[in-house]
Amino acid sequence: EDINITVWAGGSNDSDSYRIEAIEIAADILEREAAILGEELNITVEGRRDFSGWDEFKQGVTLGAEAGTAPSIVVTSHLDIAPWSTAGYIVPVEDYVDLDAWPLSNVYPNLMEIASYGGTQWGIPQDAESRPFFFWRETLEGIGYTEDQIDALPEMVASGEYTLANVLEDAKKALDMGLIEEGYGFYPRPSNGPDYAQFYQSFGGELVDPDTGKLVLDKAAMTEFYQFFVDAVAAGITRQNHIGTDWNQWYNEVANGRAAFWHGGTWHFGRYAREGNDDFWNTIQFSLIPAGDDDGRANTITHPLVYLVMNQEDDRVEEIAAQLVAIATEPRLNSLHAIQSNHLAVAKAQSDIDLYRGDRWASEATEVLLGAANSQPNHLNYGAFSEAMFRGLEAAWSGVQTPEDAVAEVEAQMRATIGDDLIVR
Amino acid sequence: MELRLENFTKRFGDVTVIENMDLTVNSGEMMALLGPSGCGKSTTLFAICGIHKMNGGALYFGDRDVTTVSAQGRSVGVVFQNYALYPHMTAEQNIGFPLKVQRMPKAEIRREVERLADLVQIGNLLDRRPAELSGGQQQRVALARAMIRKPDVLLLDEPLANLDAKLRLEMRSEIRRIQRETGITAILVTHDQVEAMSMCDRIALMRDGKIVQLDTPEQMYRNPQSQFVAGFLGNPPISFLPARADASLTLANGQTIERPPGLEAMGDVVLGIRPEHFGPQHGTGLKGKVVFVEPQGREELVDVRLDGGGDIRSILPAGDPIRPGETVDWGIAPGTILAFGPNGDRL
Amino acid sequence: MELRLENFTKRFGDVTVIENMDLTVNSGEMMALLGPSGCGKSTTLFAICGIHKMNGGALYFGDRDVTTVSAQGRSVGVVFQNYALYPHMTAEQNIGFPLKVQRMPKAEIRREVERLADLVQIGNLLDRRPAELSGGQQQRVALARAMIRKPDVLLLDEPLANLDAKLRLEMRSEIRRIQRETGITAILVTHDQVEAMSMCDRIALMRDGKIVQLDTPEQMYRNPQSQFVAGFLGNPPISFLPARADASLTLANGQTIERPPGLEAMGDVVLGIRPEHFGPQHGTGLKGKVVFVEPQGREELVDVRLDGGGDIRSILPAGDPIRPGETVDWGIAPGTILAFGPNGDRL
Amino acid sequence: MTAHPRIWHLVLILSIFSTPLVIMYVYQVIDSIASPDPGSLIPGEIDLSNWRFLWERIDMGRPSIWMVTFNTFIFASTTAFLVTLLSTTAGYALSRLDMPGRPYFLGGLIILHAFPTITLIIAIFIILQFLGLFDTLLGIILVKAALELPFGVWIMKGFYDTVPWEIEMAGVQDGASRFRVWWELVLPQVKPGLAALLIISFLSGWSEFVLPLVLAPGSSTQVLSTYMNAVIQDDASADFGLFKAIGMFYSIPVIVIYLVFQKQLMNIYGGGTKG
Amino acid sequence: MTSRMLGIGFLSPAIISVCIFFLLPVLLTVVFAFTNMSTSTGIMGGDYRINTEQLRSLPDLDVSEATVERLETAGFQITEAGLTALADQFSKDTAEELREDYLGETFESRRDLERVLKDLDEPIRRTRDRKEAADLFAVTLIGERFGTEEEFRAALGTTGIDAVDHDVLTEFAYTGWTWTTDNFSLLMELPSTLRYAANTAFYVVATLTFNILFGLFLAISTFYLPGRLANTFRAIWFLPRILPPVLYVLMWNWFTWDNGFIATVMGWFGVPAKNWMMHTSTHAWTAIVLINGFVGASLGMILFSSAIKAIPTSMLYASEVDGANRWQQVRYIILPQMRWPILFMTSYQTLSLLTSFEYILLATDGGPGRSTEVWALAAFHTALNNYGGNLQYGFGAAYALVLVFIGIALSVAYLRFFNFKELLSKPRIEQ
Ligand SMILES: Nc1ncnc2c1ncn2[C@@H]1O[C@H](COP(=O)(O)OP(=O)(O)OP(=O)(O)O)[C@@H](O)[C@H]1O
Ligand SMILES: Nc1ncnc2c1ncn2[C@@H]1O[C@H](COP(=O)(O)OP(=O)(O)OP(=O)(O)O)[C@@H](O)[C@H]1O
Ligand SMILES: [Mg+2]
Ligand SMILES: [Mg+2]
Repeated sequence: EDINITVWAGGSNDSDSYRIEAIEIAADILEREAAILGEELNITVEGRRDFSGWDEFKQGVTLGAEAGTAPSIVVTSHLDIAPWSTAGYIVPVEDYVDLDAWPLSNVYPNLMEIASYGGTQWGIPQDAESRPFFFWRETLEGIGYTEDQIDALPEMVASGEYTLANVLEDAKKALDMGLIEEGYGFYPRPSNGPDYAQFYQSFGGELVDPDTGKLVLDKAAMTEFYQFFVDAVAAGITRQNHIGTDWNQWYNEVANGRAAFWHGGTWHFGRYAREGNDDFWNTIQFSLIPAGDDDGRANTITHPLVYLVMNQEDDRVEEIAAQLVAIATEPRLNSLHAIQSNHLAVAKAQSDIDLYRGDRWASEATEVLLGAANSQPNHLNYGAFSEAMFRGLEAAWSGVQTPEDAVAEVEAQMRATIGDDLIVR
Repeated sequence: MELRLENFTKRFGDVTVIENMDLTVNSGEMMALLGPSGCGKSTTLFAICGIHKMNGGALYFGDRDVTTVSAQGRSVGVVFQNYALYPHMTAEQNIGFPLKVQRMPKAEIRREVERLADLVQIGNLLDRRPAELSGGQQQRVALARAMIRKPDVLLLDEPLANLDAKLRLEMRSEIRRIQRETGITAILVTHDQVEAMSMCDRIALMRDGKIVQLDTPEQMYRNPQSQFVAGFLGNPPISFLPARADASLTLANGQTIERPPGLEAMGDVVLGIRPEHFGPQHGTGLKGKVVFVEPQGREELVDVRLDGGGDIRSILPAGDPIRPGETVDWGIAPGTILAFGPNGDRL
Repeated sequence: MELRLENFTKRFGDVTVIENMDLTVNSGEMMALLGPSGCGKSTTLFAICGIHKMNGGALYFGDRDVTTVSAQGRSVGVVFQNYALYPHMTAEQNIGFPLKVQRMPKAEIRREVERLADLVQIGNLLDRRPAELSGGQQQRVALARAMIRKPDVLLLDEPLANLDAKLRLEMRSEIRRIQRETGITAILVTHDQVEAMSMCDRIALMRDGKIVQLDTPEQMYRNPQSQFVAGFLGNPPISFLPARADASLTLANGQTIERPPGLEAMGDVVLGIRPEHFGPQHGTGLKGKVVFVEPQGREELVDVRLDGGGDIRSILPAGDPIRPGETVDWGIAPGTILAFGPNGDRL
Repeated sequence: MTAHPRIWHLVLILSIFSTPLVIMYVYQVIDSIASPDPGSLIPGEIDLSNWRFLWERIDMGRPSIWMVTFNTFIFASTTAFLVTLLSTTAGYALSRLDMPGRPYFLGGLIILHAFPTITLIIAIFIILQFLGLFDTLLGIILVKAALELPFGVWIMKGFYDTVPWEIEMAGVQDGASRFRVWWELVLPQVKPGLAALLIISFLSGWSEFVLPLVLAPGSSTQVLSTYMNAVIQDDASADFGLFKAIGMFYSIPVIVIYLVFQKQLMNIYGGGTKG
Repeated sequence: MTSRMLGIGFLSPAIISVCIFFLLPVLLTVVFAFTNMSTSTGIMGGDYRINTEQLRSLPDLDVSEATVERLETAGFQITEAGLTALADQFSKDTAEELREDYLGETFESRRDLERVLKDLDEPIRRTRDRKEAADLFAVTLIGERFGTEEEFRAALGTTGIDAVDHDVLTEFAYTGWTWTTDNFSLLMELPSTLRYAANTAFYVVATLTFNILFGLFLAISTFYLPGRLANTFRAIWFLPRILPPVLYVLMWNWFTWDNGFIATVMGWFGVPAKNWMMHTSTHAWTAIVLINGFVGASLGMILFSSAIKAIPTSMLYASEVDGANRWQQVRYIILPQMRWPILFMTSYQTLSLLTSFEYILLATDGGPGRSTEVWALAAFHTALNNYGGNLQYGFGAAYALVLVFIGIALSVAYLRFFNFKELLSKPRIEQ
C-alpha cells in the first residue's frame, strides 16, 4: 500500500526542520509496525516550508483545501482551528487516534485544550513556547541595579511589583545616561504577533469572556496599552517607525545589547547564540511580561503550533496522517524539535529525557513561564480581533492617530466585523 | 473581352455613391475613368474587380455574368496606385504569386514570370525586393503581376500618381505599349486629364457618381458637352467669359465678339475660350492689359485683363517680348469659341 | 535686402554635401534653387534660415554677417513644403505666432495679422484650424506667417509640391504677386522646372551640391551651359542624339544634318533638339517612323524612331492626322540645335 | 535638432534625478559580488559566495534555483507564445475582417484593455479550482495569457491597421483566399509586431508576481519572483548580498532582452497604446 | 472562405479565454460581493453542525428551552437498538457485556463511552473501531458533521428535538456561505473605508501627477539631448518598467532601509540611521509615490517620446525661424500637440493605479499603521492575505466590486478618448 503524506509547516526555517522530519521518522516507525503485522505499507513524506510568511502560508493552505490539493498535515497556529474546522478543511484527530493512550495521554492537558475547539480535539500540539520579556543585564547594572536585584526581577515582575511603568522609567534613565541610543530603550517585536495580546492583558484586558465565550474589547485596557507605546515613543525609548524593522537587524541588535528591554519568543534563545551571544545567562534576564499597572497582571502567552490533519478524499490518508502525528508526539521525537529550535516541551515525559533535561534554557523557561502562560482563544473571529487590535496599535504607535481615536476606530471595526460575538467594556 | 456594367448602383450605408451607371468597354480598348476626387472612380473600379459588392445592376465580362462572382473568381488584373507589391517577396515571387495560388508547377511559373518580365522589361531585376526597386520599376512589377494570369480585364487605379514627372512620361507610353501589345481590355482610373487623354482610346468623364461624357480624347477636348467637361480638360485651362447673345456676343464688360457660326441660342451664355485660341496671331478684337506673364520654357502663359473686366488666358510661343502692363488687342481663332447655357450645357 | 552666401560648406558627419558655394540674391529678387532630389537645395535653405549650422563660409543679410546668429535671431520667413502649420492653433494664431513669441501686445498682433490676411486674401478664414482649410488656404496661411515679421528674406521650400495641378497654377501667380508687392528678397527651392521658370527672376540650377548655372529662366532654357541643364529644363524634355562633327554632323544612325553656324568643335558631340524645334513645319531632313502619339488636348506628343536608330520627340499642335507607324521626313528649326561635348559641356 | 549651447542645464537636472536609480543599479551589481562592510559604501573584496544559491540550496526547505528558473521560463515563454498566437488571429479579425458584431468586439476590447484585472483574482481562483488547474503552471499560464490578451490584441490590431489595404486587395485579386492572404501576405508585414509582442509578454510573464503567489503557491510551481520574495521575507537569513545576487540572476535575461531588442521595446510601448 | 467565417474562427480562441478568465470572474465577483463567503464558510458550500462552542450561544436563539436542554444533554445512550447493531458489526460478546453493565446509561461525551469500550473484558481493540462502535449509540448531534440538510434534520429527529425548532436550528448549524448585503453596509460603516478611499485618491493623484509631469520632462529633455546621451538616460529610466517588481522594490528597500544607502550617507552628516521608507507615513508615501512614479514615468517617457517624434520636424523648424526660443517651443508647440497622449496616459494610468497594489504590497504592505493601505490592497488583504488567516472572500469581493464599477465607468469614458467612430469604419474588402 502506497500512501503519500504531504506536510506543510508555516513560519518555519532550517532550525524547525523537525516539524517535518519528525513525521518522516514517524512514517518509518509506522512502516515497520505494519511490516511486523505482515502488511506492506509504503509512506512517502513530502515536506514544504518555503513560504514567504504566515500570510502566504495560510492563503496557500486554504485555497489548496478549497481546490482539493491541500496537504495531509499542516503545522500551524492553533488559532486556525476555529475557521478551518468550520469550513471543513480539517478533520478531528480524535477520530483516528486514542487520546487516552501513550503518547497523547502524556501531553499537557492545557495544550491539548488549546488544540481543541467546540468540544472536539482537532489537532495535537506540536511545540510550546512563550513570549517573555527580556532585560539586558549590563544596562540594568549601568542604571544601578545590583546583580541580586536583577536576579530577583522575574519574581518582582510576577508579583506585579515591577511594572511597565518601571520599564519606561528605567529605559529613560538608561537613555539619559547614554547607555543606549535613542529608540533602543524598549525594543518590541517589529511585526504583528500574539505578543501584543500580552500587553493588552498586562493592562487588565481580557481576550475572551469565560462565561459566554465571546471576545472582549476592554476599551480602557486597550487605550492604556496603546498609550504605553505612545509614551515609549514620546520618551524616545522606542522608535516611531519601529514596525517593519528588518527581523535580522532586530535579532542582531537585541542579541548584542543594543536594546535595554525587549520581548520575544522563547525560541529566540538559539538565535541569540547565532548572532554571536554565547553567554545568554550572564547577559540577559527574562521574565513574564510585566503588568501595565495595578489593575493589570504580569502574563505571558503561549502560542503553540499544532499538527492538523486536513480533509482528504481518501480516509485512509487521514488515518495514516493522524497516526503519524501521534507517533511524532513521542517525547523523544518532540524533544528533537524542542531543543533544536529552542521551543518547549508538549509532553510531561519530555522532562525526563536527557536531551531536554540537559538544556538549561528549556527547563528554566518551562518552569518560569509555561506555568503562568495562557493562550489566545480559538474563536472564529479572533483573527479579525487580533488584526484590528494590531492595526490600531500601529496607527497609534506611528502617530497616525491618538490612542483614543485608534481605539474608537478599533471598536467600530470590531463591532462591524465581529458583531454579536463581541463584548465591549 | 468586352466589359459591360449595367445599371450599376453602389451605396455606402445611406449614401448612394453611384446610381444606375452604364458603361461598356470594348474588347481591347483602353478606357479612362476621369473625374475629380470623390466622384466615384475608385468605387467603380472596386466593383468591377469584385472587392466591393454591387448594390444593384449587373456586370458582364463578355457574355459571362460575374455580378456575384468573388474577386478571386473573376479574372481581373489590378494595378494599384501605390503598386501594392508584397514587400517581403522578390519581384519574381511577386509576379508569380497569382500563379502560385493556382498551384501551378514551379517551372511553369518561372517560365511565365520570365515572359512577363520581358514584356515589362525588368528581366534583370527579378531577385530584387520592392524596396530595392525604383518607382518605375515597381510599377512595372505591379503591371506584370496584374497581367500574368492573362486576365480578361486590366484595371489601373491612378497607376502613375506616385511617380515623378519624368518617370510618369515614360511609364505612360510603356503602359500603353503593353496594353496594345497584349490587346487586353483595360480601364484606367485617373484624375489627371493629361494621362487620360494621352493613354486612352476613350474617356468616361465622371462627376458625382455619373458619367457626364464618354468620348475619344480629341472629341472631348474639341467638343465638350458641358462647361464642366470643357473646364476639366486642357492645360492651361480654358477661360470662361459670361456674355449676352443677341445679334453679336456682348461680354459683361461691354466688348463685343462676333457670333460663332452655328450658335443659335439667345440670352445669357458663358463663352469658353482656350488659351491657344486667343492671341495676337488670331488677329484683333479683344482689348486688354497684360497682368501676368509666366515663362515656361518653350511657351509663355499670359494673363490678360480685358478692359472693363474679365480675365482671359493666352499661351504663346516663348520669346515674344511681352511684359506685364502692356496693353494688347488680340483676337480669337474663328470657330473655336465654345458656348454654354446657364445650366452649363453646351449650346 | 541683398543676401550673400560666401564659400558655404556643409557636412553631415563625414559626408560633404555642399562645398564652397557662392550665391548672391539681389535685393527684391526672387531666386529659384532648382535641382534634382538630393542635390542640396534644402540643405542650403536650412543654412540660410539658421536651422543648420554652416561648417564653413559666411552668410550676409545686406551688410550684416549672420553666420553665427541663431535661427531665432535672423529675420527670415520660411514656408515649408508641408506648410508646417501648428495644427492646434487657428489660422490667426498661426500667423500671429512669430509676434506672440516676441511678446508684442495682443491688439498690435491682431492688427498685423489682419494686414497679412488681407495680403494673402484669407481674411474670412482666420478662426479656422489648419485641418479645416484647403491646401491652397493652408499655403496662404503659411505664407502670411512667414511674412508677418517683415523678414529680411523669404525662403520657400517646395511650397507647391503638395498642391494639386490647378491649385499649383493659382498659387504660383499668388506667391509671385505677393513677393512683387512686398518687394521682399526670396529664395524658392523646387525641383520642378516649370515652377522655377514661371515664378523666379533667376534660377540657380544645382547638381550634387554645386551651382551649375545661374541665369534668368529664358537664358537658361535657350542657352544651357551643359547637357544636364538642357535636359533638366523643358517639357516635354529635349531629345539627345549622339553625332560626329566634321564637315557636317553625322548621327550615329548615319543620317546627316547641317552644322549649325557657330559650332566649331570636331569629333564626338551630343546634339540636343527640343521637341518644338523638330517637326514638319521645319522642313525635312530627318527620316523616321512615328512610334507613338500622345494626344494632350491642344498638342500632340510624337515619338519618332529615326531610320537606323535613335529616338527624337516632337510636339505638334493637336489635330494633325498623325498615326503611329507613319513614316515621316521632318526638319529641325535652323539655329536651334544645341551641341555638347563628351563631358557634357556646351560647345 | 540643432545643437544648443545650454544643454548642460538639462543634463544636470536629469543627472540629479537619475542618481538614485543609477546608485541602485550600480550597487545591485557591486553588492552581488562584493558586499561592503556595514555602514560603508566601499565594496570589499570580490566575494562570490553570494552566488552560492546557484550550486547549493540556500535552505533545505526551498526548491533548487534551477527548477524555479525552469518554471519561470516555461511560464513566461508559454504565456508569451499563447498571447502572441491568439492576439495574432484576433487582432487580424478585428482589424480587417467584415463580420457581425465587430464594433461590439472592438468596444469590448477597449474596455477590457483598461480593465482592473487584479481585483478579479478571487473569482479566478474559483474558476481555476473548478478546472482543476489551481496550483499548476498551466493554470497561471492560462490566466496570465487571458489577462494579457486585450493588450496583445490591441497591439496586434494596431500593427495590422498599418498594413496597406492595397496589399490585401492585391492578394484577393491575385486569387488568394482571405486566409491565404493573411498567412502569406499580411503576416509577414506584422513580423515586427509579433516579435515585439512576444518580447513584451515574455518580460511581463518573467516578472509576474501576484498571480503565481496566489494561484500557484506550491513548491513545484514556484517562479523566480515568488522564490525571491520568499527568500527576502524569510526572517532567518537577511543577506542583501544574497538577495542582490539572486536579483542579478533574475534580471539577467531582462537586461539581455533589453539590450538586444531595445528598439522594438520602445516601439511597442509607443505605438501599441496609441488610440 | 468568407471573412465572416474566418473572423469568427480567428476570434473565438481569444474570446473563449477572455470569457473564462475575464468576464466570468467579473460575474463571479458580483455574485461573491453579495455573500458572506470566508475561510470558515468555505467556497464550495457547507455542512451542518453544532459544536459545544455554539451551544453557548443557543440561548440567544429563538428556540425553546427544552430544545436547548435536549441538545446539551443528549449524549450517548446504551440502547437495545445500538447493542443489536454492535453485535452485528463487532462481537456478540462485547454487546452482551455492555448490555449487562451499562444498558440505559447515558454518557456525556463519546470519549467516556470509548473508555468503557476499551476497558471491557472483551474490549474493542482498534481505536477506529471503538469510535465507530461508540457512534452506534450516539443520540447527540453535538460535534457531528452532516453533509446534507436531510441528514441533519433526521438527526434532529433522532435526538428528539421539537420539530418547531428544526428550521431555526438548521439555519444555525449551516457552515456554508449565505446571501447577504452586509458587505456593503459594512463598507459604509467601517471607518477604514473612508481612509482607504482617501489613501487611494491621494495615491492616484500624487502618483499620476508625478508620472505625467516627470514623464513629460524626461521625454522632452531627452528629445533635446544628442543621441548617445539621450539613449543613456532613456535606458536608465526604462529599466524600472521592465525589471521584475520584486527586484525593483528590493533595490528601493536597500536604498532606504536602516543600514541602506540613504541612512549611510546621512550618517556621515550625523543624521541618525532610520528606515527612510517606513519612518513616518510621509516617508512611506514619498517612497510609494516615487516607486510607482518612476515606473509610470518610464512608460510616460516612452509614450511621450514617440509622440514628440511624431511631431513633424518642419513644425519645430518653423517655430525656430518664427523666433520661438526653446521654452516657447515646448510651451506653444510641443505641449499642445501632446494633449492626446497626455490624456491617454492620464486615463490609462488612473485605471492602472486604482487597481495596482503590487509595488505597495512589496514595499510597505500598507504600513506604517495602514497609512499607505489603498483600496485594491485592502481588497487583497481582506480576501486573500492576512495574518489572522480568516480570509473574507465575500467582503473582499465587495471591495473589488467597487473598483470594477469605477473601472467600467472610467473605461467607458476612456472609449470616448479613442476615436470610436473610426473603429467602426467598415473593412474595405467586402466579402
Ligand atoms: N467605404 C466607404 N464608406 C463610405 N463612403 C465611401 C467609402 N468609399 C468611398 N466613399 C465615398 O464615395 C465617394 C466616391 O469615392 P471614390 O473613392 O470612388 O472616389 P474617387 O473618384 O476614387 O476619388 P479619388 O480621386 O479621391 O480617389 C466619395 O464621396 C467617398 O467619400
Ligand atoms: N541630416 C542629414 N544627415 C546626413 N545627410 C543628410 C542630412 N540631410 C540631408 N542629407 C544629405 O544631403 C544631401 C542633400 O540633401 P537635401 O535635403 O539638401 O536635398 P534636396 O536637394 O533638398 O532634395 P529633395 O528635393 O529631395 O528635398 C542628400 O544626399 C541627403 O542625403
Ligand atoms: Mg480613388
Ligand atoms: Mg529638400
